[in-house]
Amino acid sequence: MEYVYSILILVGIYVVLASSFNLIIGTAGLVSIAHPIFFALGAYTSGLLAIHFGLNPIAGTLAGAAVAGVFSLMISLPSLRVSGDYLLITSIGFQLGLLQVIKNLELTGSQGGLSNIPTPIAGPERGWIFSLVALAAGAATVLLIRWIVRGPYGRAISAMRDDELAFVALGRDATRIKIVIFAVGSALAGIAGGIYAFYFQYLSPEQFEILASGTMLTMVVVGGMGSTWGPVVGAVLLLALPQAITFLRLPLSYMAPLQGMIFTLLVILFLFLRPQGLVAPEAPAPLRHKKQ
Amino acid sequence: MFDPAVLAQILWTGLATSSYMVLFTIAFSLVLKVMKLWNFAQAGMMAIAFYAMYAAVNRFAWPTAAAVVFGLAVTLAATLAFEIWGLRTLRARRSSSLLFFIFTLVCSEFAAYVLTLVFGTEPVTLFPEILSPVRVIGQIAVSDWDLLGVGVTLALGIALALYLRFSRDGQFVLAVSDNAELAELYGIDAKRVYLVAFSIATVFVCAGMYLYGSRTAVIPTAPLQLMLFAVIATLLGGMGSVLGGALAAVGLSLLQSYSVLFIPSQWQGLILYVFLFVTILFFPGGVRRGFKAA
Amino acid sequence: MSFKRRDVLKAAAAGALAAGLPLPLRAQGAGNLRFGLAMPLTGSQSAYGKDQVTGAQWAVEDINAKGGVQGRKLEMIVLDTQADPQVGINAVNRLISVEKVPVFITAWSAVVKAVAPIANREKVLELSVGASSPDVATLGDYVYTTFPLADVDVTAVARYAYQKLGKKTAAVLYINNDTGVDAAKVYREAFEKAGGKVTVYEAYDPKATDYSGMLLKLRASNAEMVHIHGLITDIPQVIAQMRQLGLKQRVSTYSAGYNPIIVKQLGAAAEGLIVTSLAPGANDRPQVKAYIERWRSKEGRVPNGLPYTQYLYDAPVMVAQMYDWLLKQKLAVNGENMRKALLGVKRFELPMTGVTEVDATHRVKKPVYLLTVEKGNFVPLATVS
Amino acid sequence: MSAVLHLEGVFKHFGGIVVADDITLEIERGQILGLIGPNGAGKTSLFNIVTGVVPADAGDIRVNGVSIAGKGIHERARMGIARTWQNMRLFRTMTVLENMVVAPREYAGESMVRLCFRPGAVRRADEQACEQALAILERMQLERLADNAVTDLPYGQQKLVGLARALMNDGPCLLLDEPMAGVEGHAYETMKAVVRQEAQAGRAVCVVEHNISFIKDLCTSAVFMSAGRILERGQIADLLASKTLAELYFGT
Repeated sequence: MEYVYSILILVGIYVVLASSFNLIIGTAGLVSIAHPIFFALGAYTSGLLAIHFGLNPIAGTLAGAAVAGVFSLMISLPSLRVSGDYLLITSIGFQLGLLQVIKNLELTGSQGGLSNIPTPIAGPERGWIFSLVALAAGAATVLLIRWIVRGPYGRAISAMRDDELAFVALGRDATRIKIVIFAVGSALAGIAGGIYAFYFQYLSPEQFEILASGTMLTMVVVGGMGSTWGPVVGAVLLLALPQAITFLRLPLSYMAPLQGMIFTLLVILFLFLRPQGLVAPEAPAPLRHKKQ
Repeated sequence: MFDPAVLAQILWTGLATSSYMVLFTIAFSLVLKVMKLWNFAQAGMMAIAFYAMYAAVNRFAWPTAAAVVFGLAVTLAATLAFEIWGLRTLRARRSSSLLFFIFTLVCSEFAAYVLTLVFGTEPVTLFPEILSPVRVIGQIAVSDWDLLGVGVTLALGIALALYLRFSRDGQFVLAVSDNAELAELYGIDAKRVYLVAFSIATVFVCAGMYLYGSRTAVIPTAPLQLMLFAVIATLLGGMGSVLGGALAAVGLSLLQSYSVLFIPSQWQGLILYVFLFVTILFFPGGVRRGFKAA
Repeated sequence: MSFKRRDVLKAAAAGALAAGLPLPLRAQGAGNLRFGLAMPLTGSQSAYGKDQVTGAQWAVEDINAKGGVQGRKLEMIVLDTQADPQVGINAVNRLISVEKVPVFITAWSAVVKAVAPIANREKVLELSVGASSPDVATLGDYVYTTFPLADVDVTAVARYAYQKLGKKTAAVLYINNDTGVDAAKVYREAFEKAGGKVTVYEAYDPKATDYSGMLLKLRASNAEMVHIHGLITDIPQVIAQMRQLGLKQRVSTYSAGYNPIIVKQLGAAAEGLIVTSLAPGANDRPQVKAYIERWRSKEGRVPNGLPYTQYLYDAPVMVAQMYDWLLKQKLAVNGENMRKALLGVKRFELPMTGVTEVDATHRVKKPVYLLTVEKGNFVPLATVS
Repeated sequence: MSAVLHLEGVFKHFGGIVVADDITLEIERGQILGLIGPNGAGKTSLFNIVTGVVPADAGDIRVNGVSIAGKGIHERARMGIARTWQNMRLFRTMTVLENMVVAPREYAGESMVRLCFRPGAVRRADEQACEQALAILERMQLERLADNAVTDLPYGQQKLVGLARALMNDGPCLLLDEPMAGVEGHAYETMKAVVRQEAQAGRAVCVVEHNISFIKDLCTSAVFMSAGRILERGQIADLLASKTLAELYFGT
């Protein structure tokens, strides 16, 4: 069962990650790929706090979210003045640079990774409690983002995406909106990081590299960028797919690369045959007024 | 430690080592300049180039020259297929830069997986032996590999400059990189120019992988790391300025070589990113110079 | 043992997952004594991982051919880790919760560390065979190593350099990852404790390809001995660049250097290189000689990382002796009792690596075999115990 | 009476081209100032400078006596400078009403803090904005189109929506950039009436317009710009009578 639980937990974590990433790149249109580093910040923060100060997992995870949110300012403040491709490359630099720091600090376990993170729960209940927490976090994230997107804030965001200059000239502070969205999205990734750290009890810097960006991005794009449920579908699909591929009974040395090939080919096919993704964006809630 | 012979030795070895980095950076920034494309598929091109040459040398036992030609041919075929069946479609759809990013990155991954399937994951060098003969000039040790690296890089760099400056196709490349739409109005076929640019990039990639692979062991996923250096050099060198990128690659390599004299060696890997950060934070306009927002 | 069984299993698990059903109960091999093996069968480390699995498989075959343990057969379940912590965690979860093994064997520090929390939590014995990072000893109650940790062989090389080779100064060049950083510290301490002085202590980036700055520091220092602690991908490069710069000092490294690839890539420049092996060679033990012959006849070659495969051959033998103890004590087969068995047997007599004594500090003591390259071949230099 | 919008010595150049050369002018409450001149005279640029889209190189701009130098685009809008755009710049994916609801000077829904802690206040503000928007649409006889996507509307009506959106900002200044270009018939009359009402209600209005009859009908006074300079100012009739200006404007 632990095996099934660990997959459910990954599903929950990746739903949080893909949805929050979608909030940044799809909803707000900020072309960043540095999402894994905020995942890492949350994970390392809550892991370190638990190791050194015995902080309880809920406080630790929230602290991780806060750190991820604050660090997001380091990328959003200087680079929101510019956008598009430049932001994309900036975010790569930010991600790899910060990761390099993590790999060099003894505090974070350097290249060997951070081990010995205490678990809050032991015993047979651990699996399902964690699954429940992770899936609840996933559901809460989706609902939170849905609430943001369909409400007055979402209206502002879609106006901003349509025509930023006109939007600003109406008195709206687009920069603040972007910074807030970036911080909220990053903090959510931090929460995912906390759950990850406490469940797996081990972090390796390698898992937050640029390939992780590719995976998360793929979940968002395959699921449907800008839609609320798209990233959920994308996350579930992309986690289930590698498991499904194991149906093909192949010698082991072929399995891993073949799995990768099928996976990447599917992504490529998607990009060409269904670029809008599986789920179409959801319209914001209609404005209600008396004359209707 | 700071006597001139030491500094000169570091300078020479650093320059020689930067040769393949320069080649990769030129390939990367040329594609960026001409097509406004951050071509993360270059890692795939690099991997294909290396393994094609590796197969020719070690499996078919071909002579070196034949192996290089074979590597060029295979890489070119793969690259042109990537442009014709991949990028053209995305361009026609005016896809977002994110889609281009995913597509190019996934192509690199795909190439790495295919190569893993065929060649496995053991690190291999292009030739069995990695030691190359050395002579001492002045007080400086100069190996054959150093000379080859510097020579090939200079020759290809100069050839590219002359080509762009004097040939008709080269002029077209410059025109398209300046303003693709305007160039098309003047009757230049942008599609053809893109193919030309990719072909040039292929030559640089193959040369770079030849140099790298004859000295260092390669695994199918190694080129991704190598390419990131080219990305950073391109960014620092003023996006879209090929010469700027090449100079940045040399500068960064030398900086890494010399830095061992000044800062604890385990932080050397970080220098690259420190530079990147400083540039991003303090000169966001500076690096954008010469970059035409698409 | 072939891998097919595992594939069926994997497919079954995936199928159950897809259908949302609980995993079906599988027919257990009647009374088989089971244990797990999680090694990299794919990925960059697979060349070593596969050969080590082969060693372990032969051991299981040999034990079963001799009648198993008290008449019961030993059954090994092999899963792939790709030497990747994430994949390793999945594999071990599977071994524990699906296969219900009381003990599993694994290697590669990243994986050993990543799965340690699971072993401690689920009270299943984890035997690390090959991870040499010193903190393996501190991973918890259920994590033991059967392989000497880095301090053992690095200390031996350092002492040998000072005491037997008469080198008074040494340079330590190490790769900036957990393997290199920890080992470099050990070397420096051991060499200076013996009476020598470490004059150069430099790390290099795992991605670096130009080592000239570091090597020129070495040249300026005139250290008499050079210890390089890196990976098989970069050690030859560092030595090559060293020789190209005209540096002629004798070089030592550790067990990673005990690999014919180094001699192939470096040619004459490899002469005099000192490497270590934590396992006895063909001349030290007749069983090893026979084992190497078995490789030659069955696979037509010598295994990658011969000493490691010797340890992997011995690991199932240890497991068999533990099971034997357990059955004699009439204890239930579970992880807790498996741990008792390990500490109960304490002293294991093993065919390929000799006596292994497990102690309360989670370490093992073994003699270190030093070898050097002479005329393109590794020849024994000394044995340090 | 002091001016609502006051520009003094405003200067701006792009490379060698001077788009605003020592511009000084005032607009008072209730005044509709016409800004005329040939293409490229710097009329739209002047709007961009006032709204902060383009920062001025020199000079001072004051709204009701308060300098707005150094303030960002959105801050100026919140100080009461409303504007329309030559090409409207409506939010394409939104309805008419949605376009307008995000446009008041204070938009409660843009603060995450308020959304989280005072959701009721945000909802009330939203309702209020809806009412205000519907009232404006009613004046333009567009209320039945409130829930239509803006892109479904004919051009003239889109222009009206652009004005309606600007009117959500109840500040003292209204800058209209070619409100009449491409507008005919009924929409034309509506536009004229609404602009006049706004001035009468006490706003200072500035109109850039090529449609001379519109200027003649509405404006009390006008400024003639060419090559970034104010060449002439005064009553509209006088300006139109000037031969030099006519030559500059219409060419020869």
